[in-house]
Amino acid sequence: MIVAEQKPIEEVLKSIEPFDKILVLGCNTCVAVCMAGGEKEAGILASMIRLAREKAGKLVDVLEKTVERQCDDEFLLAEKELYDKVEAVLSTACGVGVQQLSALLQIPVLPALNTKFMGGTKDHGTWSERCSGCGDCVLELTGGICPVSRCAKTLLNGPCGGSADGKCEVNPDTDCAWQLIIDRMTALERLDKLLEIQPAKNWKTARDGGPRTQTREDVKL
Amino acid sequence: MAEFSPRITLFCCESCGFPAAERAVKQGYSLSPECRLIKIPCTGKLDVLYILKAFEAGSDGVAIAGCPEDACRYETGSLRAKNKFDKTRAILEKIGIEPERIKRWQVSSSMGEKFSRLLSAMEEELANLGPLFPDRLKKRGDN
Amino acid sequence: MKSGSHLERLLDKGTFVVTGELGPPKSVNREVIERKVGYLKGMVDAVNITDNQTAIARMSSVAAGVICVQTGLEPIVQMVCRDKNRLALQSDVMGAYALGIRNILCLTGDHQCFGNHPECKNVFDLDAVQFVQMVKTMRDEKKFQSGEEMKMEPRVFIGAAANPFADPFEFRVIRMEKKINAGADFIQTQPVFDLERFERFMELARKRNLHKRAYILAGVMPVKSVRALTYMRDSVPGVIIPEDAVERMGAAADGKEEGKQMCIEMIKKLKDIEGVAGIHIMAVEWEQAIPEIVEKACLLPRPPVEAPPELVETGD
Amino acid sequence: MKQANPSNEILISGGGVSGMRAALDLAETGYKVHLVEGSSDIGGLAKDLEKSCMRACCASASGPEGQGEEEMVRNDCFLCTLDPLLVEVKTHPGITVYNNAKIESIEGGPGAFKAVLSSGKWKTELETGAVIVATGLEPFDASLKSELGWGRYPDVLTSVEFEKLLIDAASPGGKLARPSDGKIPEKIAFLQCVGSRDVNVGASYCSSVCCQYAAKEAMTARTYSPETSITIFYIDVRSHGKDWERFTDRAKDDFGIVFKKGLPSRVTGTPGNRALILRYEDEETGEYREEEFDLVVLSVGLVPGESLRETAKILGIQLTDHDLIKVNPPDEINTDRAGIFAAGTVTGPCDIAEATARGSAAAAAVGELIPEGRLKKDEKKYPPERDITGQEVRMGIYLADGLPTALAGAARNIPHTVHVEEGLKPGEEGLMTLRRTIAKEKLNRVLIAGFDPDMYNGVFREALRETGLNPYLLEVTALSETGLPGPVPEKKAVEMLKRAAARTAKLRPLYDSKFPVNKSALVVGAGVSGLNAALSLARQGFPVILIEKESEAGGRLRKTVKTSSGMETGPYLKDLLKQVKGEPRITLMTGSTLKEVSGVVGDFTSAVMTPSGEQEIDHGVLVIAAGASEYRPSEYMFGEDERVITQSDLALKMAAGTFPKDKTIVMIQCVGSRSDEHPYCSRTCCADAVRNAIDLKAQNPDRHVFILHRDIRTYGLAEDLYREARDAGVNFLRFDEDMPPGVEPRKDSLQVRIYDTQLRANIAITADYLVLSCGWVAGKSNEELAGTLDTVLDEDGFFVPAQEKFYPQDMECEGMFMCGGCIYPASIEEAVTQGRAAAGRAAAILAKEELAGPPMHAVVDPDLCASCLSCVRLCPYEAPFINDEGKAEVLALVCRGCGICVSECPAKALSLELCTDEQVLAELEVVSAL
Repeated sequence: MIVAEQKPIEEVLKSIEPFDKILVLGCNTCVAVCMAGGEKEAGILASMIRLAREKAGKLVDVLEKTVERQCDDEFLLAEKELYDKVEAVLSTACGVGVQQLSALLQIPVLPALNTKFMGGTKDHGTWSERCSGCGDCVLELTGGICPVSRCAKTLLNGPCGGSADGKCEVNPDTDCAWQLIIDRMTALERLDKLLEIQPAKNWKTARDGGPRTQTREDVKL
Repeated sequence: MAEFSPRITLFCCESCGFPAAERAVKQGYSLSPECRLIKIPCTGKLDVLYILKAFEAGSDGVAIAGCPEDACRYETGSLRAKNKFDKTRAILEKIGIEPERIKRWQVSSSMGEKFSRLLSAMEEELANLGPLFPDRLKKRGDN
Repeated sequence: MKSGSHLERLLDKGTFVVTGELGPPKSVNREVIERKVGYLKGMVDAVNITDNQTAIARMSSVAAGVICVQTGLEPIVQMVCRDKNRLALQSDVMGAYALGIRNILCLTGDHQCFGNHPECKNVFDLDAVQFVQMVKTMRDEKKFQSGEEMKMEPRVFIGAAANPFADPFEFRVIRMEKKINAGADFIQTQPVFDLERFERFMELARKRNLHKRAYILAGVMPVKSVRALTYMRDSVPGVIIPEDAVERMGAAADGKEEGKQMCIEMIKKLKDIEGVAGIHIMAVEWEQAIPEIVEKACLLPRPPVEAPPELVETGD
Repeated sequence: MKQANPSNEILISGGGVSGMRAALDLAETGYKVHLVEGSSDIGGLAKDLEKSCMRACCASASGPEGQGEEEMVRNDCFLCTLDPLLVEVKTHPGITVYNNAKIESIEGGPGAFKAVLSSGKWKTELETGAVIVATGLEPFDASLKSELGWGRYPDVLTSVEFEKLLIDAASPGGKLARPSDGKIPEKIAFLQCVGSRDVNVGASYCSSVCCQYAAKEAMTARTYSPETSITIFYIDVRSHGKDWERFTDRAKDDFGIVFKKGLPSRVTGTPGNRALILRYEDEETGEYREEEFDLVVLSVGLVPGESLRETAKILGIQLTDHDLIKVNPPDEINTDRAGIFAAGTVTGPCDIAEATARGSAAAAAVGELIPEGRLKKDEKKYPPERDITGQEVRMGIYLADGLPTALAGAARNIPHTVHVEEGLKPGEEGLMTLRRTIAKEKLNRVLIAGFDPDMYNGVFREALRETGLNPYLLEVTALSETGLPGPVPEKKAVEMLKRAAARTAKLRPLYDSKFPVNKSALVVGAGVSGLNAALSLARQGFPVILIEKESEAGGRLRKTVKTSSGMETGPYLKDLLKQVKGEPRITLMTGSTLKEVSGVVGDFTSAVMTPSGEQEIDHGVLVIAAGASEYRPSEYMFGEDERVITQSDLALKMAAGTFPKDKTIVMIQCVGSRSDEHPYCSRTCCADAVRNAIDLKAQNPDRHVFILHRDIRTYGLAEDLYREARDAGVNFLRFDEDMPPGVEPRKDSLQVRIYDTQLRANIAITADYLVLSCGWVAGKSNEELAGTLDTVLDEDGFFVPAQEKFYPQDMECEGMFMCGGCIYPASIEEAVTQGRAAAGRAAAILAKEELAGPPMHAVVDPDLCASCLSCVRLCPYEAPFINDEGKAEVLALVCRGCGICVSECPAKALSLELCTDEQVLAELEVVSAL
């Protein structure tokens, strides 16, 4: 899922400062699961805004709505009449949702979240990055552990000299991806695979190749 | 203006907080008309939103009255309530509201006296803090 | 002869070489380099010029290397993958060669979080193995990484680093082997404090015949105080400091003297290990200590620098 | 009128505590109960009590002379009020109450009696399977003791009258006022044993409850009027019930109530003065003195009334010399006529908890007699449920009778309100109005204000069902923040009404979750109470697994010779075991202990460690009958000198015929009881000692027997034994707690020294044997059991009932019951009754085919569910799971309705029925507008 976190409330309040009527629009997909922008969090944010603005003596009218997914126009357009009632939309979706909606509206669409990464749940309430969308998956070579997203230096040929006790030099709380890969490949009896030199990676398929579009001709309308 | 009587919303769990309040009243504690009890099965049911909404509803303070952490009828409920309490305090601080306006009490059902003591102390503290939204207080009087 | 550098020639002759380290200034002042070269000239056979070491912005290693050449000491120019993509690295290798640089050490680079610009975006387009491979391809196949042909190739002596003290230990030799397979002519290791572990590392290297396929230079580092030593132990990733070393430094009346003494002893022991082709002294910001260490380690005099043989230009 | 199944109908005479309990247990079990009450309302004596319990608040409140750190509090908890029970009886569909009625005649036999009931206005015939007599005893008529001045002086009251004075004092603005002039009394005297322990007038037995209620009334009086000083004049302080000793100590220590031994024989007034003069012998000095009081309370005993004699005559059952119903010890329930049972005080005075136990035991006795009479729950026909999907909210608001009209005005302005009804009464008339208007106005939400939801939810929900409306579209509010009855300012009441209406509007149709009942019981402990519980359950038709940790069943019956009433326990046990053996529904497992219990009422699973390994047992109810242990003394050289023995040793020696006939015996009471270590009365030792003393005297009338005691507590009918012993020449010497007797061994005798507080002299007795009356202590296994059952023990290590008075056999956890010595020391008779009572309570569950769980559980809206797993991870009970559709789902039967998952659900897909977010937020919305 896409993992995001709520922006500091100060920042959100600043961004909506000019407006007296806003819509807080939640997204009930990825950001709901990572507890950043689903209906519950959107509701809390809306309440926080009302309280903060009343406390600051500048009342604001906050409408609330949460849609299934903000990355599809149909869900967004279903709430059309709401957008007409407000001066700006504060979206608790990931950056995708904010842009998707922005493209549909003439009023500002403001992000309430910082979108962080694609990841999975580590423990309840903790998520970690697992993929950076490089467009050319190497997991087959690395025992199912991605060095592109999980090694601080994106190394493809083994751990750097900073790997100590299985941890990354960048953050002692982070596992060294290469230690994990070596352990996993050892367990799979495929360590010899790691002796092969992985050539320079083709980053064209990654974001370095420019904004990407994915098309499935066979399913197009 | 008459003396300010703080509006307090109390989220009380069915097993401990609410019976403690009942007990307090039976023991002669007189609940201010601005104190409102909202009964929930467990303070673990409490949502951050409930607390914020209570403030939106003009509460000058919110109290969470639940079971002692180690004696919660629903095992983890009281601890979950603690997380929400901490989180809400942090939120209040960031949006310019005194975090002292929320309290979390661990009371067992028999602690009527403790309940009344805590509530009285809270009322006093809130009276000193003053109303959350002074403008609303005037309207309240009109009603 | 791959590059004809002084270092390559000495190693090929079987001389036990001595290399030093020189950090370029955090300014445009070339005199700093000239002064440091002054300490090292005649004491070491070649000197590593670090590339924005520990992710702190300094004068470019290529430029500092050129000043070195001009001052009369052969540089080993370090280049890291952190700050440059394959385009920039190739362009720097070519430029460095054109300015007279003959030794290049290909490194991954420390993570920027340790430096003075932790907010910067890193590159890591290549890793060190791929970098070595790229330089070798340029030199030996006269091709850019993209496969495009190049008319005149950079004939450089390719170095790489190995850290026997990082984890997982067994994989360290494999990684060194990968670098050698990729084309590394020589290897410089991280400083040795834990001799026992280094010996095991060398043993594994010998088993895989790596000491015959590339020259392995053991790193050493004189430290000035027990504080510096424990700082290294606790805060620098990939360093192992044995407890007795800490105790010894701790007990010493004069930390600097003791540090030098320990370094000298270490060099003497490393010299006797089979497959160690030279020593790399990393006297970080303490270049002044190098003459004494080299002398007391009985590594003087250093062989004279001979004029490099004419290289056969293969291109036009 | 012809009944389909005569044995299904049970007639109960007497609507006091015991009759009500029997009625409820029987009705729950599936009998149709006809409750005949002679007076104008059920409730018996208990309904006139201001409060009845001795625990919780009553005992924990700080007295006027308390520690001083806290302000004085009113010592009320209301836990002990009778109201909930009254409502339950009055509203139970299986119980018909006939007030002002009596049984006129009865014919036939078990399973097929024919009774004629009548009142002044009507007469009806009834076929009934069994009859329970629970008509109770009456307060002694104080006018029969004219020397005490009742009826002559307005300020001489009976304890029953004084109770009313206390109720007045408790009411808002009330104070404790003496009848003559309304002034707060300065000095009150209580005279105990009025009409009790009196061979001339009233009863010769001890009424068992008066010491306790006197202490309670005195304490309550002191709370309402701290400046009043109170003296209780007594013969013996009999605080032999659970927690009574502590209660009495608190009365003395914290409430400053003075206890004086010795009863004034008369009350005299002073002309022109309201003072009442009591003349009594001062125990300390032995001198007579006179003291003035301004209020005298006569602690009247409980005596059989004319109605009991009459009832007995009509039912053709025998009475004892005391005019009490004759039973056959140790049984306290079966009369001498088959099919007719006695419950409550009719067989002998007892307190509320015991009366309750006897009620449940009588219900069990009926179940044993005619198990086939139990009907499957009447399948009541309800109209098909009205579908309200998509309908606008149409709310009806009903205001209880007596609420101000202003509320009705406010109600009409509440959104969605289409009907407002004022003056709703709680009875059938009100229900008819409710049903009629719901149908007429097509209401789809109902709000009833001014009633206690805990009591009335059930009745009103039933009424909704009867109109075809889902029963959960109802909200009942008491109109006060705490839900407590009492005056509420109008403004607040309007607010409460609006808030309740906001919740009501958000209600949606819900359905009970039902699950089958495992119709078997697990009984832990095969002592006297456990064996009786098991036998009763089996006879009522339920399989029982009876486990006993010892290698043999029998418990203390194996170590005793006879009960204080004289029944030989050996043959009794033999017979009991034979019956158990012959009962195919009982599986007895000795050498087995309970290791673990999981599940809920109706569906428990227990792990039992047996000699052949651990065994898993599924059962619907659990009965704990773990017993108590006899105190092993370290006092009085016990264990050092073989002439120092215990009462049970003595009984065994006498039974074996090895005890010499010519020896002088000294008995010491309260060994290991009423001490610092065990600060409670062990209840049985006085009667046992007196029984042994009588037997010793019977062996040889010329021998000397001394009983050294602090108070002789031969409560109830055992008082006869006390009298018999005194008549037989047993010497009773009284010592003070602070000056216990001393023992000095001599070569051929034991020198026992005592300061007799009555003779006010040091006395030395040369004895051959010293017999210690050892108390009971909590069984060692209690602690482990409590851990297994996840329950708490009291300070003394005994189990604690869910409610002391009205549910003495129920544990806090539904479906778990207890009986016998594990709760508190009990006589053999009491243990038998409690065992049967526990069986009666348990049967009320086992008789049901299925139990219904209220729908207060979490539900998932699959359209909103993001399948984030929060609920799955956070539920303490593993109720939520991800279903085949990939969405969260909550297992209704596992869910306990805490709402933890609901509050964490990031997509707001979860909601907790009856406490939804919409309801809470709607209520806050109302507050917002205030």
